[in-house]
Amino acid sequence: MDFATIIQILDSAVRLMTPLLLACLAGLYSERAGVFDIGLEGKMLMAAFTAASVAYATGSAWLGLCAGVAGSLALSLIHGLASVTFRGNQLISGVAINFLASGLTVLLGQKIFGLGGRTPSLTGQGRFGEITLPFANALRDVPFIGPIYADLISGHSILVYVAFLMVPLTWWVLFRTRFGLRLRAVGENPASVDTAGVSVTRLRFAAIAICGILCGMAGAYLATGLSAGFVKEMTAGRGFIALAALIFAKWRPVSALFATFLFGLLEAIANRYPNLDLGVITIPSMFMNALPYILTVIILAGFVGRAIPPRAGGEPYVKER
Amino acid sequence: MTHAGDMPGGRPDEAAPAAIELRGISKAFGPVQANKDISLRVPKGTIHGIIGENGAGKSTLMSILYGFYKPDAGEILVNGTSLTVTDSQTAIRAGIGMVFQHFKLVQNFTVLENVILGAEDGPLLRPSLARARGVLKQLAAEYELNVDPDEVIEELSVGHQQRVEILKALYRQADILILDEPTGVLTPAEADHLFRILRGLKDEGKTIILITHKLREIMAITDNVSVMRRGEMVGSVQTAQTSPEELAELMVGRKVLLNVGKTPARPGAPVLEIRDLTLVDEDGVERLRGIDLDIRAGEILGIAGVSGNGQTQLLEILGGYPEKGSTVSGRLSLNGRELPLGGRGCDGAERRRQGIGHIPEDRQSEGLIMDFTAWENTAFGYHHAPECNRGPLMDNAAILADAEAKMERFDIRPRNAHLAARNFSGGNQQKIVVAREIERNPDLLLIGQPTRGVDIGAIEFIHRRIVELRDAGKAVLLVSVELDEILSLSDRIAVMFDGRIMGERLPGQTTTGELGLLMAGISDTENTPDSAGIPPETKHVEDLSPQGPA
Amino acid sequence: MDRMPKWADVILTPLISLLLAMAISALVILAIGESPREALAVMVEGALGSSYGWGFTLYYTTNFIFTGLAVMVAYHASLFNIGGEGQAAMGGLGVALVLLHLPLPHWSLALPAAMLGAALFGAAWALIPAVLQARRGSHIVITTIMFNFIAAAALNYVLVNMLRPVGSMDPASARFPASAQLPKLSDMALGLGFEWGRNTPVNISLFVAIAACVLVWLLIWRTRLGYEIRALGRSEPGALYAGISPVRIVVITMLISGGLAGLMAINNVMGEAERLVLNAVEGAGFIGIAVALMGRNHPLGVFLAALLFGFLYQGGGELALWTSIPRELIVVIQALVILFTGALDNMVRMPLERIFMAIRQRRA
Amino acid sequence: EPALIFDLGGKFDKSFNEAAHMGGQRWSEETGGTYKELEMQSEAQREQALRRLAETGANPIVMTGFAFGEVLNKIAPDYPDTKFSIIDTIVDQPNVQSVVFTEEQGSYLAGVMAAMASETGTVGFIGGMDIPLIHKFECGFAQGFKATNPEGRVLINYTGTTPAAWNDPVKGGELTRAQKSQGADVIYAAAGGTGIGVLQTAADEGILSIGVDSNQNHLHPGQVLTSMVKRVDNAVFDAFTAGEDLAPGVTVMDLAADGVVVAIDENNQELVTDEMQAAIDTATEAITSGQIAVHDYMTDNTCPVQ
Ligand SMILES: Nc1ncnc2c1ncn2[C@@H]1O[C@H](COP(=O)(O)OP(=O)(O)OP(=O)(O)O)[C@@H](O)[C@H]1O
Ligand SMILES: Nc1ncnc2c1ncn2[C@@H]1O[C@H](COP(=O)(O)OP(=O)(O)OP(=O)(O)O)[C@@H](O)[C@H]1O
Ligand SMILES: [Mg+2]
Ligand SMILES: [Mg+2]
Repeated sequence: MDFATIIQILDSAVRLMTPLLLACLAGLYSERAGVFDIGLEGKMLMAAFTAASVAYATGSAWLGLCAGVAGSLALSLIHGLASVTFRGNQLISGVAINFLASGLTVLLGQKIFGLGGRTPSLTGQGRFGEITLPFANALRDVPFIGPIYADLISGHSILVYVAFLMVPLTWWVLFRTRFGLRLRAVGENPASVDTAGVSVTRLRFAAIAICGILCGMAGAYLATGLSAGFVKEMTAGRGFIALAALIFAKWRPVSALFATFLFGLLEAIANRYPNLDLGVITIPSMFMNALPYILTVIILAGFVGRAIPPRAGGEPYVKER
Repeated sequence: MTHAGDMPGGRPDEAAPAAIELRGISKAFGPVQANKDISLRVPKGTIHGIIGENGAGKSTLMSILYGFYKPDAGEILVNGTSLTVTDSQTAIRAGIGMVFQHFKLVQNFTVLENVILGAEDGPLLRPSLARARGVLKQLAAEYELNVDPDEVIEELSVGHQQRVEILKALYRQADILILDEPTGVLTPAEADHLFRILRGLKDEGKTIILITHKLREIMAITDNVSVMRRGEMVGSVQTAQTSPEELAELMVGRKVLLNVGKTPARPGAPVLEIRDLTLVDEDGVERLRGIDLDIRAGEILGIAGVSGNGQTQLLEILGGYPEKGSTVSGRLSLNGRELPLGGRGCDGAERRRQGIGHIPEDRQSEGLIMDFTAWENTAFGYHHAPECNRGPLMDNAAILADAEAKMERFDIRPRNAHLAARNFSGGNQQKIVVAREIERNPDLLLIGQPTRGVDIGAIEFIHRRIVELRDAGKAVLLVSVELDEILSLSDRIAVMFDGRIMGERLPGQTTTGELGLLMAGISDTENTPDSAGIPPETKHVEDLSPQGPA
Repeated sequence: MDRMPKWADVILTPLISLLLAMAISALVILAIGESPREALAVMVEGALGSSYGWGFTLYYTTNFIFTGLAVMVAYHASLFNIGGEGQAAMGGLGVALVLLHLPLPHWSLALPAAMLGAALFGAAWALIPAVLQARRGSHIVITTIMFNFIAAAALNYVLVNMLRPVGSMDPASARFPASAQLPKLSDMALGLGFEWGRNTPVNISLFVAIAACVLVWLLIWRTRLGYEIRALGRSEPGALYAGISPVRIVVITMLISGGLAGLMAINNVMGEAERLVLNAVEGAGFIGIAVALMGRNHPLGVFLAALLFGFLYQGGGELALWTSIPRELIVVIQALVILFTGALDNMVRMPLERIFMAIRQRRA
Repeated sequence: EPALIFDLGGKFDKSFNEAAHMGGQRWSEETGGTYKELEMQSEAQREQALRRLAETGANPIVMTGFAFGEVLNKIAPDYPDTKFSIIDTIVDQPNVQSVVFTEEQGSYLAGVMAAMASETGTVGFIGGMDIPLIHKFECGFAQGFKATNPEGRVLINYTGTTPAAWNDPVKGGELTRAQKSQGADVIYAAAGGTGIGVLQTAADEGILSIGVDSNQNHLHPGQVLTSMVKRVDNAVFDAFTAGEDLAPGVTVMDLAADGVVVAIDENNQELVTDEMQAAIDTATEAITSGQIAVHDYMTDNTCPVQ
């Protein structure tokens, strides 16, 4: 494996991890506030659909992004109503949201475009293009640093940079602001927030809304950044992987970066080496495809200790029984 | 409606300006009427006690005042002006602070973070934290409320956690401080310290409402006292005009024996022998250091000590579930048979089979499954016993019948075995555990904090049962941080400090002062009693009420 | 002490929730320009209107009962088993291996053998996540998700490279021997002298599923093991105090859960397809989550919820088959049913409670 | 009235179900006739749908996908008066017409074109789910490529092992990038909806792609080298046209029968040089005359090249 190959694999990993990272951070806000969310998948899917539809209709990726966020937020609102306002079961609500998105996107897509749930392909401004960072081309020939800057760091869609910036931002918000303090508190012990005179409902809704926005960005990136339109079920389980990464990262933003990077990297490696020829035996593609999942289990069992979720997670806040 | 006038003794001063006035407060939780048309007047600058049985509605009333619950009816006046308390924020702004019975702290936050939560100065934390650090230092100096601001709550003892709660209220500049059973989890020394602080606060003109089950505390520190029963306010009276016996009767509705009458013990052969018991926990800290103890048939061995000195670990080992990741060494033998200290055969079920009953320190997380019904809980830990089973299945009918009989005998209220444990009040929850463990007639009963948070009626009842068990020739190991409890129940007292037995004493031949020194780790000199030179009762009265109206 | 009578909570609340879900579904159907009345008619007629419809409804119900029970049992120990999909797929492999390699002369012998294979493979697939959770604290939600993917890959490999007859396009095993054919309900009806559900796949597995409901009920609420599972699920410190070993219970519970999920294979693999195909589980593992949660983690509830989903599946299938409504509509309806009966149930319960409290107060 | 049943992928799968759908549409436009159309929901519905259609008197009944094979084999005898046509596998019953395509031949031509269009000598193949049918495409492609450029390299990727593998354009795009970075400059996608991502990314990255099943040249004019079209539409059209007189037996839709073709139209005309056209013609000639026997992966589960 030469240097260029490593750069290419890392570059691929960065693209593959971006939707995971956004979704993972989305889940982080929600779960840190004590609202479990297995509906990340559904929100991303809905966002991918609305983003692609609006981007197609308007020819603007940015409007598509807004629509993606709106689509995802709509589902967030349902999740909030179910799990905060009506103190329902957060897991059931998440399952329902996944089903809802899976059905509605195709139903609406078929009604609007008649392509069996697909949207027409996006072109031009309807997609987020790749950004070339300043001096990327000039620096390309500098040994070592050049390729890293020009090929790995430069040349991604704006949403990739946004996703990476979200990591320090999330850290800062959670650990350096009043909002973050309250958010973490409401996920650990909502009664402490309530008795301090702060509304548990408002905080949790805020967290759920942020979750919706980030999922919306993740979905929009899938449909208008990485590909050029919506295809049914195009999230292909990424929401669940993001959830796994979140638990893996023990609900911490910087760890989330590494966890999603690991998933992206494993997938990129499996893409690059579809059949691993070990001389004696050739590992078949099925196993290379399953490799990221197998390695996750091994890493989890071997290196990551017990993951303790936010203490009030999954439980609706009930004052009066 | 019942008026204070029904009470013996004088009414609180009606003329003094009221810090708080409640009028006709009612509150129902579904079908449970927790507060019925309650009125209460608390004069400014006084300490006002509220007493009542478990479930009488004390906490509910205070939570309403603090804006935590919304009342169904009624009016709240603070400093004479009517206040619609919609949430805790309005209460806080009106100068009310509350320390809840179950602390409302975020376990993995630091002290500082807990203190500023909800009272931050701006959108960014740094300035708030800096200011709070300063204020905390000042408060610490002023009231001797020392806690490390950077310590994480879960690392703190309950006593310190409570200080944090008080600091929270003071940081919000509360003029009216509500404390709901603050001494339930405190050691005597900590309680004394708390009362000193409260007196200091009162001297500054602050008003304090204190809920407690301990009449001694009421007598020692309050100016006035109100009694609640079954959701109603039975009345209010000046403390100086009443007596503990009178209050106890008012509270429970019958005469209560405040002291267990018990005959001297007739100890038999040793039931449990503990030899050189040592425990090193996960982090390599030695929590038990060579414990040697004998517990004989027909005696109650009391273990006194400030909590956190190894009592919990000792009970857990005896109960068959030593702390995860710890290493235990030494020897245990029960009636001459060796008990394993780990691995196979060392679990709670096996210990029960050997004849060890166990009333755990924490009834809510260990002793009961809160979501199980009362009847299911009466078989908890004994679900393998033949009488609970018929063939491969559990004999639910038999368990239920047994549970109902137990509820009758132990007067557990409400008398509904199908209710989930969490719907019983603390005292009744404790009775469920006590009934389960005592009625099995174990050879050895381990008891941790049997009366924590339990009202005096129930305390009396539980104490009597423990003595009866002893009189039936069984061995009892009693762990409690309540010195009074230890002194009045035990036949022999061992004091634990830092994982060691500091010494053994006989209750009749020692004093709280001597025990206190042992508890503080001041070593076992010769058997010279009276190291502080003050007899037990006097010492407490001295400590609690320098003004001494009683 | 309750706020409303138990019957209202158990029957009235879900019923009203269901009606709400149906109402919203009707709006969705209107929105895509179709007639909700007609759609409902097609669904009811297709799923319940004939013994033929019932035959399919009950077939799907059987699948969902098994996966629902699997999720439910684990849930009582506070374990969220998302791995039903993979465990059921592996159960299918177990059934296939038994039936292909063990020539048994009659179904009455083949069924127990296949059940054993199904349960063993399903349980084995749950074992690793269980042990990792119990011993290493690896979160069972992640490990079971991962094991779903791994199961799909493994099954793909085994079917394509090992079980597929040479020259066959289909990544599927050979057909099972005829002696292993399970009696269909329609055959049984014929045996009793009347015609019922001709050519429907519902088979004797339905009775196995119902028996499983009863056994699971006994297990959870009548046995010591069930008592310990529930106790551990509610409080781990409590379990330790009572001498219940968390490791043992977690492992046993997951084995039972995985075994139940695996058992689904006797219905779809042995009873219906009569060979192992690649995507035999078809999401039933995930529906099991909804079924268990909606069934309030009680076998009777699981049975009823499975029936409801069986109805939705068959009715929806008919809708997609015979009308121009896209098949995804049914996914939306399922989502709304899950949402309203499972997550938004308090929206109905709260006002109902108020009504009942008011009635009680008036009486008092 | 004829009927058409689609496999689980649904009629808009961007693959052969969609091609079948097009065939049905064309028939109904040209003849003004109507036909019934069904999409599967689940495995258990296959039999249900077939029986119900047969009972309602639909004739002939055309179904797409090998997965129907087992079921059809079972039920066809129950409806001796109904004609069935199954695409992609062989069912030996007197009232069944089995239509099979020689995907390996079409793919061979695609391989020839890829070899000639490639400047790097490296081309790629991206399959959907890892199943034998797709290996058939892969193997034919590799044979054509190697025959033209024995020194060249074919990179092979499969998207996944679950049905999601057919609907993951993002992964398709990423695999395309991975192959491009290893030097591939022509990539053949046989991956349903995932292929859309392959074609898109190839266009974005300025390399060529090859579509599959239906003619996908128009998706990125000038950037899709060709499409290996399986004339499923013709098969459906023919079956519908034959109506109740549908001839049972095996119909092989091969290169000679125009069953598989490499699409050349106004969108890719510029990419197809005269040389390339000549090579295609030669290869077609050689295959139809039997001079070149393109190995079918299915016969022994192996591929002679690589
Ligand atoms: N949040 C709640 N929901 C439902 N019922 C409640 C709630 N809080 C209290 N109750 C019920 O209201 C009654 C009064 O409870 P409360 O906690 O006020 O009693 P208390 O006097 O503080 O008792 P204790 O001495 O045990 O603390 C009890 O019957 C209790 O079960
Ligand atoms: N991050 C998550 N998102 C979604 N679901 C989760 C997440 N973490 C855990 N779950 C699952 O949701 C289920 C319900 O949560 P619940 O709080 O009842 O259990 P738990 O938290 O696992 O129990 P414990 O308190 O013993 O750890 C659990 O089985 C848990 O495995
Ligand atoms: Mg929990
Ligand atoms: Mg209380």
